[in-house]
Amino acid sequence: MSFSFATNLAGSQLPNPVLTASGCAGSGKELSQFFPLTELGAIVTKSIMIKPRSGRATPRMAETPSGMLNSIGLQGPGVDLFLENDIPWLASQGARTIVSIAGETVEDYAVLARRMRNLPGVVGIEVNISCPNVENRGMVFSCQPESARAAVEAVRRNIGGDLPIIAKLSPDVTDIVAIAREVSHAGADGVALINTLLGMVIDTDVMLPKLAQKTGGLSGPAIRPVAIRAIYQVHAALPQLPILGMGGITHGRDAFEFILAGASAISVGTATFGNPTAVMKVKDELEEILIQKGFTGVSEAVGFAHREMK
Amino acid sequence: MSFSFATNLAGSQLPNPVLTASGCAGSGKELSQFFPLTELGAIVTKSIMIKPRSGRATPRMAETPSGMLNSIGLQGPGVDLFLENDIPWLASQGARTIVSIAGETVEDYAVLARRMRNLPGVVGIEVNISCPNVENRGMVFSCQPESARAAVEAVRRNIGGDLPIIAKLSPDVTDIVAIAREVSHAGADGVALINTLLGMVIDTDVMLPKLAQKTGGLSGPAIRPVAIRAIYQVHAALPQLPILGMGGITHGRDAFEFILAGASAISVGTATFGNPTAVMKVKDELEEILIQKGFTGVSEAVGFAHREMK
Amino acid sequence: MNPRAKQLQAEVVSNKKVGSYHHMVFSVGDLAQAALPGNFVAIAVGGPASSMVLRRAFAIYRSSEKGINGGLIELVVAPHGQGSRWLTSLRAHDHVDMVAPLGTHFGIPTEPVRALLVGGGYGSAPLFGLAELLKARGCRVDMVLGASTASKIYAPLEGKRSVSSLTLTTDDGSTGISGKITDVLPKIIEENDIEIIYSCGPMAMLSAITQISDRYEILHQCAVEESMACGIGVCMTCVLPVKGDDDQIRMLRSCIDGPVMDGSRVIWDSKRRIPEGTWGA
Amino acid sequence: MNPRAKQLQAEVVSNKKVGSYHHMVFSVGDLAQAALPGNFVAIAVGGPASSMVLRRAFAIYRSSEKGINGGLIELVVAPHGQGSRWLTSLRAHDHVDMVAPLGTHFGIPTEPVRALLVGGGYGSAPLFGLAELLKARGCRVDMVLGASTASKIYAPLEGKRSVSSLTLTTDDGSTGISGKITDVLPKIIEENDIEIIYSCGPMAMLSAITQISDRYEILHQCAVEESMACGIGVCMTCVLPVKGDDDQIRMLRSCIDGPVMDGSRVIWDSKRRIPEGTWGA
Ligand SMILES: Cc1cc2nc3c(=O)[nH]c(=O)nc-3n(C[C@H](O)[C@H](O)[C@H](O)COP(=O)(O)OP(=O)(O)OC[C@H]3O[C@@H](n4cnc5c(N)ncnc54)[C@H](O)[C@@H]3O)c2cc1C
Ligand SMILES: Cc1cc2nc3c(=O)[nH]c(=O)nc-3n(C[C@H](O)[C@H](O)[C@H](O)COP(=O)(O)OP(=O)(O)OC[C@H]3O[C@@H](n4cnc5c(N)ncnc54)[C@H](O)[C@@H]3O)c2cc1C
Ligand SMILES: Cc1cc2nc3c(=O)[nH]c(=O)nc-3n(C[C@H](O)[C@H](O)[C@H](O)COP(=O)(O)O)c2cc1C
Ligand SMILES: Cc1cc2nc3c(=O)[nH]c(=O)nc-3n(C[C@H](O)[C@H](O)[C@H](O)COP(=O)(O)O)c2cc1C
Ligand code: FES
Ligand code: FES
Repeated sequence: MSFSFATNLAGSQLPNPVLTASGCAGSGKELSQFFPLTELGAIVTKSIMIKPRSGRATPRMAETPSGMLNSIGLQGPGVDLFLENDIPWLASQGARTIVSIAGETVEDYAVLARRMRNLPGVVGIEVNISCPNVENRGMVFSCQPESARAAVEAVRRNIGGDLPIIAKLSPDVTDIVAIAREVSHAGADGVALINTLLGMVIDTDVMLPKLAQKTGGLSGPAIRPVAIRAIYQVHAALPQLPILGMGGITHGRDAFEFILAGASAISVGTATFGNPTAVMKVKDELEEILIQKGFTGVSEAVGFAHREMK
Repeated sequence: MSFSFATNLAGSQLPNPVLTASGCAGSGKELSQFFPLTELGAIVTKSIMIKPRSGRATPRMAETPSGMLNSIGLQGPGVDLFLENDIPWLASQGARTIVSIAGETVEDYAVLARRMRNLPGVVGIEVNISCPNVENRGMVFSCQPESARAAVEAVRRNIGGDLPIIAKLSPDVTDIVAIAREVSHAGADGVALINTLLGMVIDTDVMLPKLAQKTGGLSGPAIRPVAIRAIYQVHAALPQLPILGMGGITHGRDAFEFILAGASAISVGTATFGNPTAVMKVKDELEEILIQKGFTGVSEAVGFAHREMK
Repeated sequence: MNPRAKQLQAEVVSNKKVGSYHHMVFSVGDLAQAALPGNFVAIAVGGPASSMVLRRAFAIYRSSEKGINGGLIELVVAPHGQGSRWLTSLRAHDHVDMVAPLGTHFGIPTEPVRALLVGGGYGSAPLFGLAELLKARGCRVDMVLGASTASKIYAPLEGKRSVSSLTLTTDDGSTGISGKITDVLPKIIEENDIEIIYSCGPMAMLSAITQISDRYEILHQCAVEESMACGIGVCMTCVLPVKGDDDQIRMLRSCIDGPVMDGSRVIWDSKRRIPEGTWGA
Repeated sequence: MNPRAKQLQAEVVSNKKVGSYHHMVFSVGDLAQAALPGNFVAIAVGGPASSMVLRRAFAIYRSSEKGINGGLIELVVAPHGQGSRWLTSLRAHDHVDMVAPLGTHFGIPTEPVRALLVGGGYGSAPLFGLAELLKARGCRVDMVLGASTASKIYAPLEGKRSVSSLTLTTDDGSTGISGKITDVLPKIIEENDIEIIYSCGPMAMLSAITQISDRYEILHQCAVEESMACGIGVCMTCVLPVKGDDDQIRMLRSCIDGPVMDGSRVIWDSKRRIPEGTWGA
């Protein structure tokens, strides 16, 4: 019985389902010292905004039990320099790239989407809508059905071609299925689940929030059960909607759990900070588990935990 | 400079701010083997329902990184036997008791509230509204402003006397401040933050959700940053609303973090499973920290992390 | 609740690999004398920065009051997942946070009886101390131990002293009789006119033994192994449905109403469902 | 990026308590020769079931290619929080997952210069290897080490061989001069006609040294210590504002654009705020 590790993520055919997570793989260069980027299903870039961003003041990070809090604040070069430097370099490496874009207004998403046309090596767009909407009291786009829809629609209308659009959702909502349904109607080809949970750590020495920004995003193994639950719920309600799963994946076994819950591909984020070769470890272990469990391909395992229990 | 460890929780004067968490201290008897219950600020009972409950089928538990998932399903004797056996026993121990009540309908809450009048040793009622509302498609009461309000109002109208009512909220909402505001308007004297996060673990051996009930509540240190954030947000928006804080408290330092964020008292839950004397450890360490930091009383430290940063 | 339970920092006295298991000895002072066969201990695992928040339960293999270190408690630990692997990686002089002794113990008949002790895998651990006690009370003790393979049978020489016969079974036939424990039970029961079975091992095995003991109408005291979070009765995760004297099924905590239970009263096969008629269902 | 960085399982060769610190030696094979003074290593802490998901960075105290175990890397570790306490609890033959060498290194002048090396607490660690190198290049090397108290000054005998003078300061006066490091710098700079300062220690100390080096208009290479999550440039947590040759302030990653930086270009005192004029602010 032959085994194929390939997966189809929202229309994009990838040689394997193991990706990096946005914001957790630098520009790609840093990780390429440890393994060839072609080994990845795809590399997901940090979220690109229109203008350069300094990011937030430090401290931007706090370790938490089995997790971490970050408030990087999307530090990055802006879309111009990104297209000039990062994309050609990634293409030169033969990497498959999924570009993550982030905006502060619906118009930002439209502008960014237009810039994403015909880029070498780019196999998809991840729309990070877990960002504050400056036009609406800083409410996070993906926390309200209307703004989530508006951002994704702006991308859909402007992207052109058939580059898959994956909307990345925040778990900090009462009803994640409702948001997933909304972005799917708005034209998303898939959803990425989950972004970080809003959290805070107080430094008990100085008795102030540890992060300069006060709150930050919680990631790592601590949030894995929340991610699995969100993916399971969305896959149960919208079985046709492809899911890119993430949140605490550290071992191949974790990745397998995400696939069983309904993810067609997975991203490894925080684990890379603890281990530069975490993504490769996850990939190798996942392949071994899938084969050992007797699956002939990834798609057979997607959502397998939803079958009726005897 | 003399130090007082006493705290006022929503109108109830407690000798110290360290409580057990609902559902994590059995009937009290089990822990009393390890320390006298009078040492606690108060014991919070498991959530009592009108009828006896078998709880959910097993497996009901899964360990997760720095946390655990449970779907006990409020196993318990029902209010009659509880009032007959547990309350008198707790009173005989001299324990201060906060009774947690849970219902499946608004009427349940009203009925339970009426039964809470004039009980020996009872110093407050925790209203667990993180329960499925059977009259509204099983939607959790505290996830919708309207149902959260209705449940708390039912308690307020029926409780009589001046027993403090503390509404316990679920963190699985888009806007926890809105829910806190709602229950405060409905007559809650304080809020308990946070109940467990909805999560899931998939058993990768059998490739099915590990819990018989599929989803469960995530607790333990993993969720602490989410709890601190929720408490900080609610205290910032509603500084007059007393907060009972919980979620992953294991050390005195953690308890101190909750108090700095805005909690007037704290509950220790999951940590007791890992260490039967965790509550006493938290209490002793917290007292030491408060004194060492130069506070003369708990109330001085409540919300201290909200002061302006220089 | 086991009224003798105490929490203590127990020092590792020794840790020796035996087949697939680790035989571990802990110094526990006076607590050793409080332990009875069938009792278990609950140990915090992973050290100060552990991601594992729950205790792990281990049956007490034997306890002794003598020894230069004072009282000792011995365990047989299978390195299985993260917690047990951490435990079995400890070295002499390391310490663990232990609560002991916990749970119910095997009931000892007042009159001499013909007892059969049945252990699966490390489930043999609590049976040797029980065998000694039964022997001391004048009982005839037969023993059957089974496992998937030879290295998973824990049967130390000194443990065998108290038993009249010892039968081994392995799934792969690598030692003893090839097959399941339950295959050999009827013959042993009949030949030795067994009056009571004591057992410890995987739930499926206990369930199968109960069918046999019910058939022969003999008593069956089994030590169950439900997944536990606290071990002291406060979390309600370790429950299983048990029929009471009033014929009412209740979800009982196996950590305080067990682990030793009357096999014929346990509603087996209750994973993922609450049996009909359970109190509060 | 340090192009020589590799990930490896490094064996603990020895772990010895020295004052408030642990001097730890790791066997790292060929990687030892890739390490330069100022480089650091990043170590995963807490073992397989750790709740700590981030690496810990440690300055390389010295590296050597000889030794029966092949190449060695030595660290000076202060048992501070959970991660470093775990690390310092390791014993010979234990292994750690290490990425090394990381970051920039101290620049070595091509001509002999008069150098002052300033270390605070365990910040002295990378300075001894640097002193040797400078001495070998014909430089005069003076050294000042300071800490809160005597036990927190790390200054092994053999380390002192390469320095012409060693001045110690402690806050509590328990050894050397009572006071802050920066109190003694002006005099030493003037007396020895110092041309360059190399420093390592707490950020506040580095900032204060920069004020002095700016005043005397001498070079100041400092190894900064920003809180790091990955150590390899992928997480963006370790940034600090640094003025480039074009006078533009940018948030640079101290793990790959540092830890060794030009003190006069760092915008100190930037905790909790982004300096005005920073690129992208
Ligand atoms: C009453 C009782 C007595 C026991 N006696 C022994 C003994 O003598 N020797 C021994 O090696 N083990 C014994 N166990 C099993 C032991 O408690 C651990 O569950 C086992 O070591 C696996 O834990 P882990 O951390 O290595 O595995 P993990 O897979 O990391 O454990 C994850 C979680 O699942 C639970 N779990 C996993 N396997 C089992 C299991 N088989 N039974 C119950 N819970 C499980 C763990 O307790 C933990 O909460 C006993 C369990 C109970 C309840
Ligand atoms: C470039 C560099 C070189 C270092 N060299 C040494 C060295 O030679 N010897 C040594 O003992 N320590 C050194 N440190 C500090 C070390 O990395 C750890 O931060 C320190 O040991 C505390 O970690 P912990 O887990 O014990 O403490 P915890 O308080 O548990 O750490 C929690 C988190 O805070 C971070 N943190 C805590 N204190 C510091 C600190 N002072 N600086 C930066 N981050 C901190 C930790 O890295 C971790 O992410 C260095 C740090 C950096 C960035
Ligand atoms: C330091 C850091 C930076 C991140 N930056 C981004 C980002 O730019 N865009 C985005 O969509 N998600 C970002 N994330 C979220 C991750 O992509 C991922 O969704 C989340 O961390 C959960 O996965 P993990 O637990 O594997 O890290 C970031 C996470 C971390 C920890
Ligand atoms: C096993 C278990 C049972 C619980 N039962 C209840 C309950 O009956 N009522 C309730 O309001 N909360 C219940 N909770 C939630 C806790 O009271 C607490 O809010 C939550 O676990 C977070 O705190 P912790 O991390 O300290 O456990 C339960 C939690 C656990 C782990
Ligand atoms: S293990 Fe907690 S109640 Fe039995
Ligand atoms: S520590 Fe991660 S980028 Fe520097």
